[in-house]
Amino acid sequence: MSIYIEKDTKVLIQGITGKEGSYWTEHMIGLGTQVTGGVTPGKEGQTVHGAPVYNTVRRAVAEVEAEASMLFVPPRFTKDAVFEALDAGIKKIVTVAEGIPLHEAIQIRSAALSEGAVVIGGNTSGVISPGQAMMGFFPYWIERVYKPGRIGVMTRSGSLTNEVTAMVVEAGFGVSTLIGVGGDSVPSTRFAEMLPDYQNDPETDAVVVIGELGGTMEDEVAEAIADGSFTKPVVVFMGGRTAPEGKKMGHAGAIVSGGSGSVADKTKLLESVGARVAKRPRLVGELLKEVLGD
Amino acid sequence: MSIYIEKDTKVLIQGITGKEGSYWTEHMIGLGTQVTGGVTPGKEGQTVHGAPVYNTVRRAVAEVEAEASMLFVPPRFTKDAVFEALDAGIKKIVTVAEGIPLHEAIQIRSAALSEGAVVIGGNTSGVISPGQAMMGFFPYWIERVYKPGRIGVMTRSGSLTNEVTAMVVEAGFGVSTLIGVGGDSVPSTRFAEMLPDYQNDPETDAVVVIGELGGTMEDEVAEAIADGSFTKPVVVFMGGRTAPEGKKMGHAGAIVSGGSGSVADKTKLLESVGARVAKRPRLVGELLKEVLGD
Amino acid sequence: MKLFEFQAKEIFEKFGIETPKGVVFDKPEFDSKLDGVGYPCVLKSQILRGGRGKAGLIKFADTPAEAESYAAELYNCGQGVDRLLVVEKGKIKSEIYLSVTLDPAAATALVIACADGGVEIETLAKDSPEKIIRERVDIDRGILPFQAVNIAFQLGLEGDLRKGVSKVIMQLYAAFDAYGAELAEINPLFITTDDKVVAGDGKFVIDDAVLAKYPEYSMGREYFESDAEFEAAVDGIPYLQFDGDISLMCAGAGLTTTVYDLINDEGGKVANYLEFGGPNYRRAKRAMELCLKNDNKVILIVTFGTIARADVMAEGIVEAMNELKPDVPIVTCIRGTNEEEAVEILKAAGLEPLFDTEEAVRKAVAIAGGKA
Amino acid sequence: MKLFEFQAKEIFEKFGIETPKGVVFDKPEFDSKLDGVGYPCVLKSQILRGGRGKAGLIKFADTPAEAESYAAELYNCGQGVDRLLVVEKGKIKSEIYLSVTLDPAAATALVIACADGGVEIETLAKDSPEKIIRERVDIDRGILPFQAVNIAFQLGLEGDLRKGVSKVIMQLYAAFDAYGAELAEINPLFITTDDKVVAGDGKFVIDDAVLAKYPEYSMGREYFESDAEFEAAVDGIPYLQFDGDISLMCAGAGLTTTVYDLINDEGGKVANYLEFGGPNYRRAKRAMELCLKNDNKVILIVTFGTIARADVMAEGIVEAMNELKPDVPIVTCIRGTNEEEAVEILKAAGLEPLFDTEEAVRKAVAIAGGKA
Repeated sequence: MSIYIEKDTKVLIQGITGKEGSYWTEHMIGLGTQVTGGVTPGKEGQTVHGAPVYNTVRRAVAEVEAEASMLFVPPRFTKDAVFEALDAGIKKIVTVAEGIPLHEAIQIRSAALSEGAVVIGGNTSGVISPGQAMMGFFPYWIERVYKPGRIGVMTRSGSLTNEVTAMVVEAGFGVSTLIGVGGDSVPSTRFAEMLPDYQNDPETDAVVVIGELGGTMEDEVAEAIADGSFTKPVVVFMGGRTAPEGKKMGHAGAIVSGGSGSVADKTKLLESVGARVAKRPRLVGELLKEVLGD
Repeated sequence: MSIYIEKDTKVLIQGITGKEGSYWTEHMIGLGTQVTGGVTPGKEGQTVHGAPVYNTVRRAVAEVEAEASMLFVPPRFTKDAVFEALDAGIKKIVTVAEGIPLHEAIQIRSAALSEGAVVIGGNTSGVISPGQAMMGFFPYWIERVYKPGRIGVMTRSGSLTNEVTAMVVEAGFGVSTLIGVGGDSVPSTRFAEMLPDYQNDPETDAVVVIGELGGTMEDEVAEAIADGSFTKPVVVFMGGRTAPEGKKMGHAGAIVSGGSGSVADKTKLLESVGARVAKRPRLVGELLKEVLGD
Repeated sequence: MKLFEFQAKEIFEKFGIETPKGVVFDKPEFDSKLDGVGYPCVLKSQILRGGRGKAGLIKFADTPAEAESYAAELYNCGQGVDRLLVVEKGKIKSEIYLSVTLDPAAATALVIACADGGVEIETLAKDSPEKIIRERVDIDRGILPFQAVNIAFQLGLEGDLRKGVSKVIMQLYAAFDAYGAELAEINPLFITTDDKVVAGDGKFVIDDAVLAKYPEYSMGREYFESDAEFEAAVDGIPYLQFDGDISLMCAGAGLTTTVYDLINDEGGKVANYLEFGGPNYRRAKRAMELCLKNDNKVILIVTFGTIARADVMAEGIVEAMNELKPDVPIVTCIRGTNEEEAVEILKAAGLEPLFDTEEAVRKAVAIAGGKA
Repeated sequence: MKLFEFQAKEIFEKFGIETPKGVVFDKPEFDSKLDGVGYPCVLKSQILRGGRGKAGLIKFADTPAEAESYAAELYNCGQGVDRLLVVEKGKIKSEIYLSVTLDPAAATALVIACADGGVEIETLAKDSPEKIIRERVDIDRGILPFQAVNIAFQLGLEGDLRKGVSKVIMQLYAAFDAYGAELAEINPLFITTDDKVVAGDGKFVIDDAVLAKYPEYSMGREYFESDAEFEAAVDGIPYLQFDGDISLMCAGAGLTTTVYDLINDEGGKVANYLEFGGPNYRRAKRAMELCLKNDNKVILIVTFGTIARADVMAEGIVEAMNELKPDVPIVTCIRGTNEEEAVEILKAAGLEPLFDTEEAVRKAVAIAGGKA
């Protein structure tokens, strides 16, 4: 199984006729994703890789089934596209755009929270349940990264995710669902908010969190472990352990931290509640073997 | 019994130290209303007719019990005062101000709806449960209007309410709770939204609605009767039966009407679902006798 | 406050909405050069009543001579035309209805559109309700582009027209929002033969509660149909003019409309309605003065006040009578707080105070009809 | 983009917040008449780093001679002071901390205030977290006056000061909102001895994603600490300068910080970080050029791309080497889409492509340390 998206999930593509949209629609279908339709204003009547195109999301949902929407939309149009999907009743939305204006990112997250929707992104490769389906742009054909299995992965990064996940696979595991919450400073959905789904997924044995310095998203994961709402093993890797103060390394990080945001403090907190923290990507695989008894 | 406010309801007064606030606080207490405190920024430490004054609503609710708030605040500060009460968790708010900017009235109603609060007003005398308690300015000592009894009254008007209610009393009845939803074109709470409370109140036998031309509030009452959610007898009086078209008579009325808004059409609709419509105020008492079997 | 067409169009222009090239003339001025507007042109009387077309207050002129002649005709038609807006007569392919207002029940703003523009929305709503497009807008969040796009597609538009109309929807909403307006309406919105989107007519109603923020729209005589209505408005007294002979001084809009109905039921006719309640209950003299401007036969005073004390009102009435010495009879029905004292005051002044509204109405109608 | 203090204060003034009377001088200009600012005065270096006071970049002058002398000292202190803001030295009773930013977890805006102003918020948060006042603001709805009033009362203010500070809170929020800012901070907010509320210092960070809307803040050299960082920024390439000898061309912020950690673990030191992923993966030559501006001993390239194809990156690197002929060794660890082709391309160019990040790091550190 998997969370968020699986082989039966009906997916709409907003911005389907664009270069990127069309290209990745083909690959999404290639992996097995059920793409039921697409939206580009003024292009109704066309089809893209077999998916019918509609002028608006309202038109699309009137004609085809869709429970999720994948946005290939530039950052300054992302807010509008997300609200259009929400307006049409769609509760799962993935947006890959990098550089969504911060105030609009807050508006997106606020609306998603109040409407009970889960918006993933921006600045992410998306969500993939290897071997089943994806929303985003993953080269799922790279076997040593996107191998199906029983480890959930959550990440803020792109390349680092490949680096770490390759180690997970090298250690003999595979991935149930990989969720890129995105590298922007205001991700629409936070690590801890996906934990209940992983907790309830009978085919996820453990979760790997690929975090970073800054912000409080890893602290929130620690909280979920501490309050007993998440009980599966957690292995964390974070870059930026030796980052010098005052330089803005990595992503923007959270703008307001409750804690210090340093990797050292996060490590201490996570380990205090029983999570395992890997110092190097390679050690993620080793720690998984330990916690899952190999 | 009664709805919305009764003798045990703990009421806060925002704007308690003002001339009007202080004057009507005394009368509210005079009727028996439990005024637990008041709010005027900068006046913390004072008392008004025995009620302690606080700088902010947050301060007040930290110190005294309060489930309702009565606003004696000018129209242009009403939005802020309502939101301050909502922010402090208060779910019953009465505002008497006339001339709240329309866009702000929409914001007030929208916030109340989303937070499950019932804001009454603006442009109203308020709410009174005769013989028990009131939020607003009613000369409750006028016996031939404010006599306790078993008839619920809802109204958009001021003087007309006295005119009609006097007829209810003259016919031998009394009032359980009278709610002035207010004469502004965007009342924060609509007639039909109070019906469930009257329905559930074992001491309300029938409801008198004092409506007017324009808008759809009376139509919504008809709907509640038609769909069976309100089953007690309803007697309606509306002014404006002979109003000439094109003149803005009475209150602003609804800005967008679903129906025509004419008294004739409303009468037809209400009578079609079994409500009784009085042509003259005096007939309200007569019709009540008929429906309640005297 | 309802603005004049030319003022509404000034606001539209400010928010980027194209309007036809035009020039405004104040009576008795007129210059058929039209400041370059060109012929054929349209002369539009700047008055606030609707239905100007049917009333013959809009004229089409092909030549300067024709324009001169129409201008004179409109200025002198006796319907209070003191200003003309003269615009170029564009080549129109189609007309759309578009407005933004508030939805009190849903607690949102509301965009209304219809592909059949040029007729009044009330008529559209009655004749072809299924053609009316409604889009609700969260007032805190504001309109989002996708909403405008949806409306434009529902209007059956494509390509550049779809984009052009979407843009006008966004702009009209922005104007509505910026002014805290009650209504912003473009009817018709022209689609020209060269696919331009132009506001052919404009209605803009600013909420009276925020009017003080816009001193450029200060209250002038031109916004009112009669001197009495203007004077009353300046004094902050709600006032409406009718053509009967019974002047009403009543407290509260609800009670007033009720008395109005009762008078009609009895066969009487109202001369004017004047609000004597609320903040005006101490202003009996001014109120009576305004009533006396009418050619009436009786003044009927009906109140049932709470804050507005009956005794204060009664005192005011007696004082006003002493000062103004009205030559028409006065019928009173004053109830509410301190009503017993009020009765004494009125009786002492020689009036016969009544206590029942229907009775008071019957008496006033009888007096007006010469039967009492 | 973080603005200079004088720019932040210009924005504050625009939104009605009082700032001390001041005058700006560009190096080498200085006129001790101070355009009427008067003495005693404060000379404030306009640089973007924090901690200017401790670094001696803020000077107090009682006389024109003193001011002249300090100005020369600051211009020539070697810390890149190219501009001075000289302000009147007010009589200060107390100092408040005030800022508006975003709360990503709560999805709101956030006003932060503290009665102990003048120190950095990080220090406050660490030393006396209980003194920090936080007020969340719905970003669609905006701040409401009662929220500002609550903050002001919590700051212990009364009377006119409470009103004055509430007003500044509203104004600061309005500025934050209008610019879509990341941060708007007044620290300290002065309360003067005559009870005025004045923004003593200002920090304003505009979200890079909306910067294009504000051409007045176009990217200049003055916003960067080094030429290389400025050049990279102009080219849209994320770049950070350090003082080590290993230049990094990596893909993705996460992988880069990881490699940075691994280098430190191995005892190496990074010369610069440069983003070679995302939209820049076809720009190997420009990236390498920027790296070569450093006094480095090795260039380490680590990627694990998905959209950024490994073969394209490899080709770019080979091309860049042919054109730029770097005089330092290059270590590559390029993985991801089409990685097999990449290996072939690199090998054909005489490189020894590695496939394991840790191995690549060790090799680069060894080269830099003269051990390989």
